[in-house]
Amino acid sequence: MSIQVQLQNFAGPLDLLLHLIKTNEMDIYDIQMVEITEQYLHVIEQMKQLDLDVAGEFLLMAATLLHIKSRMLLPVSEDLDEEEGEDPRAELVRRLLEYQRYKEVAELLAEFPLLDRDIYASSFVPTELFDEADDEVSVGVFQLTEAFHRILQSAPTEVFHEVIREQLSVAEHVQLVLERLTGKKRISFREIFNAPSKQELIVTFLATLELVKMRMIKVEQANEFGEIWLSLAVDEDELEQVPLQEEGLGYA
Amino acid sequence: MPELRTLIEAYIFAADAPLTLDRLCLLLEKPRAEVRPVIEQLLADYSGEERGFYLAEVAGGYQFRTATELGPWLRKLSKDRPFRFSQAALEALAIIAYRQPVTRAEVEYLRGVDSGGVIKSLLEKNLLRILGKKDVPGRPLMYGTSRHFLELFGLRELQDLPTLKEFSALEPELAEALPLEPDKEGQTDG
Amino acid sequence: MPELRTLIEAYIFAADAPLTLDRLCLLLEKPRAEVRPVIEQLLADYSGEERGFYLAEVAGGYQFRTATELGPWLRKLSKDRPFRFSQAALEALAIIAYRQPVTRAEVEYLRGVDSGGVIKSLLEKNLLRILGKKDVPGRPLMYGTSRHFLELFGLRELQDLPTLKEFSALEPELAEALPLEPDKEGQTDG
Repeated sequence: MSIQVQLQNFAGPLDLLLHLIKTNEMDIYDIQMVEITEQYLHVIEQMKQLDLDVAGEFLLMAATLLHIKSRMLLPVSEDLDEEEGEDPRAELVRRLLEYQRYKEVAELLAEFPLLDRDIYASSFVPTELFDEADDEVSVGVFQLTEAFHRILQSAPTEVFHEVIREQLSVAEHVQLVLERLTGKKRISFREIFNAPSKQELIVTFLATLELVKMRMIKVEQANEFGEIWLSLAVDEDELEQVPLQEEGLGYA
Repeated sequence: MPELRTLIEAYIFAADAPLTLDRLCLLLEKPRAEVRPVIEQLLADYSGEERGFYLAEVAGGYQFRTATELGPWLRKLSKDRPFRFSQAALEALAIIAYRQPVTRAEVEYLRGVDSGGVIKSLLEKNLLRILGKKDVPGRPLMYGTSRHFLELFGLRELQDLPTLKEFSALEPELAEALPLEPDKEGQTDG
Repeated sequence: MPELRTLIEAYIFAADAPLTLDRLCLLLEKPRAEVRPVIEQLLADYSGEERGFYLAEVAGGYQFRTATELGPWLRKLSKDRPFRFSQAALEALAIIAYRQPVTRAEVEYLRGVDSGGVIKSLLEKNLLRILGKKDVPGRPLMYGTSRHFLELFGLRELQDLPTLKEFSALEPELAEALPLEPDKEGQTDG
């Protein structure tokens, strides 16, 4: 018997199995494993021949079906304990029944009249309510996480957080920047950032920011787009007191 | 001060989501005992006549809505193709609605399919909310439906969902392990 | 087919801008001579009573609107609308929630913009608390989220915030791109 079905019409292997059981008019409590397994594998084989990707879940179910089928061929011995003596199909039947309930409800939900599709609510917004900023959104935990996720993707932080922890230390670079500035009147931004790698660059930049925050160095620019100059803002003998732990800098 | 009835009607009309009784009482600075009878009267008034819209009880609040039977005509208002949920989305939504709080793994076990993408898109559509983490190893996230879910499907509360067909349990333990009633806790907010 | 009056009422109610007579005639597939008298009747009906909203002739069309004199009361609707954040506030809150204790400078570094105003408004909304001063020169304030923040987002504790790993796991393509540990949630089976 050949049943023309296409995998993509099914929401998953349980859906496909239910369909096969129904079209074969089988009793769900007494699934004919040999027949069902054969048909199930046939559908999957068809898909493969059409060069379509068969999702892992469908293959996993195929394995489960074969396993159950083989277990049913074993003679049932009476001295088996209760659990092993259970019908090999029981777990599958439970899942199918349970899945069927939600599938039915899902079908009912599909027929529900939906707001803004079948039903409309008033859309008039009184001008009195306009004074609130237009871009305000209603948020939940998901939106909060999403916002943070977005920020991390656009900011370079993810890169240097890993880098700092594992390879490059901001504290070390604070020291390096200071050393390069020591004894010099000033040094150009470009020179200080003449770093070999992107990571190095970021950490140097962070170190520079830290030093500015700590008011250890000055950053000056004579005119817009002009050269940026860094110089020490403290006496050279004060340099000993720089906090050099990563924790102190908050990057640990 | 306008009449209470006028004001209530205006608040419900102008709000961008169903207004709850509590919120109305807060806005009006009146006790429930005074506000509720007026709403009851409004509900009755709008249900009597054949009108284009009526006062609906939805998502724990009140909202003016067009009558369901007008849907086919009203659809002409929008040029877009009518929106449809995929079967996968509806299955996941159904499972989460009835079983909340529920983890992604539980949804996937019941559906037999990876459901991460579906859950994410339901979260993005504001139909789900995160209810915290489950107290089991790995502390997976627990999901429930949002107030917006009720609003979209025109449900007053979760109990208005269609009843699940009786699951003729083969084994009593299973029925116990799976609480089948929608969880009241899931309703609190959206 | 519903009554013409019902349908006209519903169309005007559901449209997101004033509906012109021409557009109505098109939707209803009726001549102006048939539609106009019904609108006249509706206009009269809604003007008679004291109601929360009425049928207004505006911008060459028709629209249900709240009465102007109710403005001062309706303004309250926007005032205590719960749970609304600007994009800026949401971003700052997200950074503080995930990175606490965190200084204003760190928030600004991540966002790339001045965040003083946003942090101030979050403090006023009671969503943040000051966790002390950071032990660096200048001793900047460190911020964290408050108990009220947890309540507002329905979280029992901060650990209930989804980790970014869990978040990425909902997005299959992304999960592949990131070096994630095997997802325990996804493996549950039979």
